[in-house]
Amino acid sequence: MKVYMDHAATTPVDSRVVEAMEPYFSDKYGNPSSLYTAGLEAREAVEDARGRVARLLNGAPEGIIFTSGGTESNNLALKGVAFANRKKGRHIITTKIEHHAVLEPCEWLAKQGFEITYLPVDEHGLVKPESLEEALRDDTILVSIMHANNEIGTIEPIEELAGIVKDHGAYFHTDAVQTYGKIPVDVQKMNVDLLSLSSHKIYGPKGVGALYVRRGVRMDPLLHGGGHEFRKRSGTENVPGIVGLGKAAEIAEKEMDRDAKKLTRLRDRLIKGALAIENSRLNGHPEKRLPNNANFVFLFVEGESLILELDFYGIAANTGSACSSKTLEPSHVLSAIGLKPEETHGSLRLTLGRQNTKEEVDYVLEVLPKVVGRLRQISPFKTDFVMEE
Amino acid sequence: MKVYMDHAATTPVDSRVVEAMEPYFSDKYGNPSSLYTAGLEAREAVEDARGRVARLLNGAPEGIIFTSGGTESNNLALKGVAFANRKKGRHIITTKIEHHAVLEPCEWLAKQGFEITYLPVDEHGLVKPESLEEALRDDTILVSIMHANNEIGTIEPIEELAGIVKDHGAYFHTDAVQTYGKIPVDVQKMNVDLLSLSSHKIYGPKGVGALYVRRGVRMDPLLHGGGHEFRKRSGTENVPGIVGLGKAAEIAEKEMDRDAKKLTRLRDRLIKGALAIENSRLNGHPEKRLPNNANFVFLFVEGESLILELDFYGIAANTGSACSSKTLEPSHVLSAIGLKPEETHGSLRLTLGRQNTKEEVDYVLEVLPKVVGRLRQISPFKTDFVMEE
Amino acid sequence: MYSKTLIDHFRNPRNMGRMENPDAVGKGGNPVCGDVMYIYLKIKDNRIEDIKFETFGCAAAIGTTSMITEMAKGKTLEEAMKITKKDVENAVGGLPPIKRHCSNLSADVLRKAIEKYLAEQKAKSGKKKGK
Amino acid sequence: MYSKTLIDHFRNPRNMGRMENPDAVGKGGNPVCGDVMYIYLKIKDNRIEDIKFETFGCAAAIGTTSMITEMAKGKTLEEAMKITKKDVENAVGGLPPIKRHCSNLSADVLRKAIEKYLAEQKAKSGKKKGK
Ligand SMILES: Cc1ncc(COP(=O)(O)O)c(C=O)c1O
Ligand SMILES: Cc1ncc(COP(=O)(O)O)c(C=O)c1O
Repeated sequence: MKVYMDHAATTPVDSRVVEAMEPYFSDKYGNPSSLYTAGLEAREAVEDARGRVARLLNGAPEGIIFTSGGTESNNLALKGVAFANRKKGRHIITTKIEHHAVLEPCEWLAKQGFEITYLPVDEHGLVKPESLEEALRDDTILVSIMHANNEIGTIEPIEELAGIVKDHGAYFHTDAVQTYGKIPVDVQKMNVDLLSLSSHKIYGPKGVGALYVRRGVRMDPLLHGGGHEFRKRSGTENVPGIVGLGKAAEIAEKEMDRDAKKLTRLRDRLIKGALAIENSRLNGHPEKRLPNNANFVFLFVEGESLILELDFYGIAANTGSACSSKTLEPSHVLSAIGLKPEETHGSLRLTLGRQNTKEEVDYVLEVLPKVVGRLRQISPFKTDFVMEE
Repeated sequence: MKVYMDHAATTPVDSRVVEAMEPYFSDKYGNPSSLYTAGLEAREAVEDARGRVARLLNGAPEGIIFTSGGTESNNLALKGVAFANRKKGRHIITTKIEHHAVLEPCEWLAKQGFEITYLPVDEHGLVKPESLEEALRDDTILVSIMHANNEIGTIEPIEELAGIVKDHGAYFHTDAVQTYGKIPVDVQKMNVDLLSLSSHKIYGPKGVGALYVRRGVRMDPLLHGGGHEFRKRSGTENVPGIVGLGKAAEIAEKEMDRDAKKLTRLRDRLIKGALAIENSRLNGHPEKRLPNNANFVFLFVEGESLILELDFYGIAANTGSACSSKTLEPSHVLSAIGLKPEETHGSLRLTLGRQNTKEEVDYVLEVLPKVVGRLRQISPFKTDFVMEE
Repeated sequence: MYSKTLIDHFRNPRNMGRMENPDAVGKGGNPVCGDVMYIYLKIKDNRIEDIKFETFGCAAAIGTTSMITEMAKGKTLEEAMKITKKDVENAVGGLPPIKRHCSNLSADVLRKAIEKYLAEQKAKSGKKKGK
Repeated sequence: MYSKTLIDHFRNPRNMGRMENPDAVGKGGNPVCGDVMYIYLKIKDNRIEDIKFETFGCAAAIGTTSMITEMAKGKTLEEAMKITKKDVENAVGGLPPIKRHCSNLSADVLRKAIEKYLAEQKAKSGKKKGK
C-alpha cells in the first residue's frame, strides 16, 4: 500500500488544477505584458486567478502579489517592509517557532542593523499575547507571527495578536502557508497587513505563491525589474503557475469545509491509535491544531530511521530529527515547546490530505507499532536515555 | 494567418518539454528535501536537470542555482554579491542598455550606498572595452554586462570585457537571458563568474531560471530560508519547472546550431524586406546580432498603434515605444544608441522562433507596408517631425 | 485594455485626413512624447460644418481624436467648446488610466482651434470696426 | 542517498542485540546528538569470537555499526583495531558527506572496547604478577 502522509511538505497537484494550467504552456503562451491578443489573453488569466486568490482571504485583488512561493513571500514581506521603513525604526518582532523562511531573513536583517525579538511559546506552541505586548517598542516596525505552525500544527490567535499591534503603528505579517486553503483565512477579520501563502501546499503547482499586501503598506520590492505585480515584484509572470494557484484557491473555497471535517476525523483516529504505543506523546495543541496535522514523539528511536522504515512500508512521513536535517540541528519548534534534544530525535509528523482514507490511517496504525518496536529492539535505550557506565 | 514573432518576450513551451514535466505534477510530486522514495525521486529529477543546464554552459552542476526566472537571477547576482562584498568596495559597473532587471536592482543598490557607473554604448549598441577599463576602480566589486541585448539583439564581446576585469578582483556577471540556448554560451571561455538565464525564453516554462555561480564567489542569498540550492536560494524546488528547463536545455544543446542557421536566414530575409519600406531603419549591429532579432524604426508612426494594427492581421510583435510601456518612457536602449525620442516611438521588434517559416516571414512582409502606410496616412507627419505653426 | 468603441475608431477613423483651406486649425501634443493631433475645422454660421483630423500616436490618441470629430460635427462653437476630456473618454467607452492624460488631448486641441478662430474673428471685426 | 549495502544492513542488521556477560563493551555517541552505539565483545585467545551491537540513531548509524560487527567478527584484536572509519564507509558503499562524522562512530567504539579490554587484561596480569 502507498500512503502519502506528508501534505505539510507538499501536495500532489489536483487533476483539475493540472487541467486548468495546461492550455497556458504551448497554446496560450503569451507574455501578459504584451499588447497583442495572446498577451491580453494571458493577462486576463492572471487577473482572473488574482481575483480567486483574493476572494479566499477576503482581500482586494490589487493586494495580491504573485511570487515564486512561500519563501519568497516571507522574504518580500520582511525585507520589503524593513528596508522601506528603517527610518521609522529598526525593531522587528517574531517568534521562536517560525518557519526558516521567516527566521533566516530575520537573521540576515539583524546583520543589516535590525534588531529582532523572538517571542517564546508555551508547551503547546502558543504565543502569549502578553509577551507580544511587552516586546512592542516605539521603534517596532513589523511583527511577523505565523498563522499555524508547519511542524506541530498549532494555530496561533492571530486576531488577538494583530489587535494588540493595530494601534501601535507597526505592520503585522502572518505566514499563512499552512492555513490558506485549509482553514478560514480572512485578512479583514484577522486584521493583518501582510499574509504569505504558497500554492504547492494546497494542491497547486510548486514554484508559485503570493503575498497579500494591504493597501498603503510601505514596502520595497525584493525582485526589481520591469515593474510587474503593481511594481512590487518584477519578473515575467508564471502564467500557468498562477492559473494553477487560482484554480487551487477556487477548489479550496468550495471544498475546504468538507475536507477539514473529514481530515479532523481521520487525524483524531490517527492520534488515538498512535498514542496507544508506549512511550509516545503528542506534540502541539490538543485542540487548536490544523485539521490535518499529527505530530508525535516516540522515545528511544530516531526519526530518520523511522522515516526510512516507514518508507519500506510505502508510507511517506516526516520528522524533526536532527539527523534528517541539512544542518544536523534538531527542530527549533520542538525545542521551543520544551522537548529535550534526545526527545526531538524521536519525532514523527504525519500530515493528512484530501486523498487519504480511513483504510490508509488504519494501515499506518498497523505498521507504526511494528516499526517503532523494531527500532527500539535495535536501540540500547528501552526505558530511559541514561547511558550506563 | 497567426504569426508569433515576439520570441524575445516569451516562447511557447516545446511539446517535448511539457511531456517531460507532466509526471511531476500529480504523480512524482514529492518534495526533493524528503527522505522517502517520492522525495528521492524528485531530488533525482532536479539533479538531472541541473546537470543538463550546466552542460549547456560548460560549468559545474554545483554552480547552477535554480531561481524563479531571469529577473530573480539578476537580482540575486547583483544584490547577493553587493551585500557580501561591501566591505571590499561599493562600486558596481554596468551599462546603459541592460534589462530593467539589472538596472532597477542597481538603482536600489545606489539607495543603499553603492555607487553605480553606467557604461555608454556606440550607435550599434556595443560596449567599448576602453570605457570599461577607464571605469574600473580599486573599490569596484562587480561588473554586470549583458551577453546580448533583448531589444536590438546586439551581442557584446563578453570574453574581451571579462578579460579586462579578470585580473582586477571584481566579479563579472553577464545577463545571458537572450543568449543561453540560442547561441553558444561557455562560462569558461567567456571567463564570467556569474551568468543569468531564463527558461521561458528557450521553449521552457515560465517561472523558472537559473544563476550560474562560479565556485568561490562570495555572495549572500536573496531568498533566505530552508537552505535549498547549496544555501544560495531557499524555497521548495519548482520540480516540474526545473525538469522543464532541463529538458529545454537538452533540446537546445542538440538543435541550437541548426535553429540558429535557419533563423539567421529568415531574419535576413525579414530585414531586407522591411527596409524596402521608405523612412525605415535597422537598429542594432548589422552582424553582431542575435540570429532571431530584427529591430526597426518606421518614422512618422507610433509603435503601439503598429502593434495593435499588426495584431489585427494575426501578427504578434513588440515595440520600444513609450506609449506601450508602463512608465510611458521610451526605450532606454534605443535612446542609448542615439535615437531621438520621436524616432523611438516608431520602433518595431520582430523576434523569430523555432516554429516560424519562410511563408510567415513573407506574410509579415506583405502586411507591414500596408500597416505602416495606413498609420502614416493618419499621421500629420509625412516627411519630417516639424510641427508647422 | 481598450474598449470595442475605441478600437473601432482606431481601425476605422472617422473624418481622417488633412483639410484644404480650413477656417481653423488646432494643434496639440509633442512628437517627443509620442502623441500629436491636428484638428481642422470648417465653420459656417458659428457651427462646425466640417471637421478633419490627423494624429501621430497610439491607438488611444487616434481613437479619441476620431471620436471627438464625430461628437463635434454639426455643433455650435459654444457647444463644441464644452466637450471635455471626460466626455471623450466616456464616449469611447473608457480608457486605461495610464492613457487618460497624455493621449486624450483632443478636447484641448478642439477648444484651442475654436478659441483661435474666435480670437481671429474678433480681431477681424475689431479691425473692421476700427476702420 | 544511501547505498544498497547500507540500506540492507539497516533493514537486516547483523549481530543485533545485547550480549549477556560480554568480555568487553564499547559505548559511543550521545543521545543529545542522536547517535549512540553499544558494541559488545566475546573474546577468546585474542580473537573476537562473538560481537553484538545496539544503536540508537539514523540509518547510517545503525547500518555502519551492523557492518563493523561483520568486519570484526573472527579477527584478532590487533586486526580489529586497525579498522578505520574510512574502511567502514567503504564497506557500506559510501555515505552522504553530512553523515560521515556524527553517524560513523562504530570504528571508534570498537577500538575503545578493545582498548578497555586490553587495559583490563594488563591490569589483571599485573595484579597476578604483583601477587
Ligand atoms: C509555514 C511555512 N512557511 C513557509 C514555507 C515555505 O514555502 P515554500 O516551500 O513555498 O517556499 C513553508 C513550507 O515549506 C511553511 O510550511
Ligand atoms: C535580457 C533579459 N534579462 C532579464 C529578463 C527577465 O527575465 P524573466 O522574465 O525570466 O524574469 C529578460 C526578459 O524579460 C531579458 O530579456
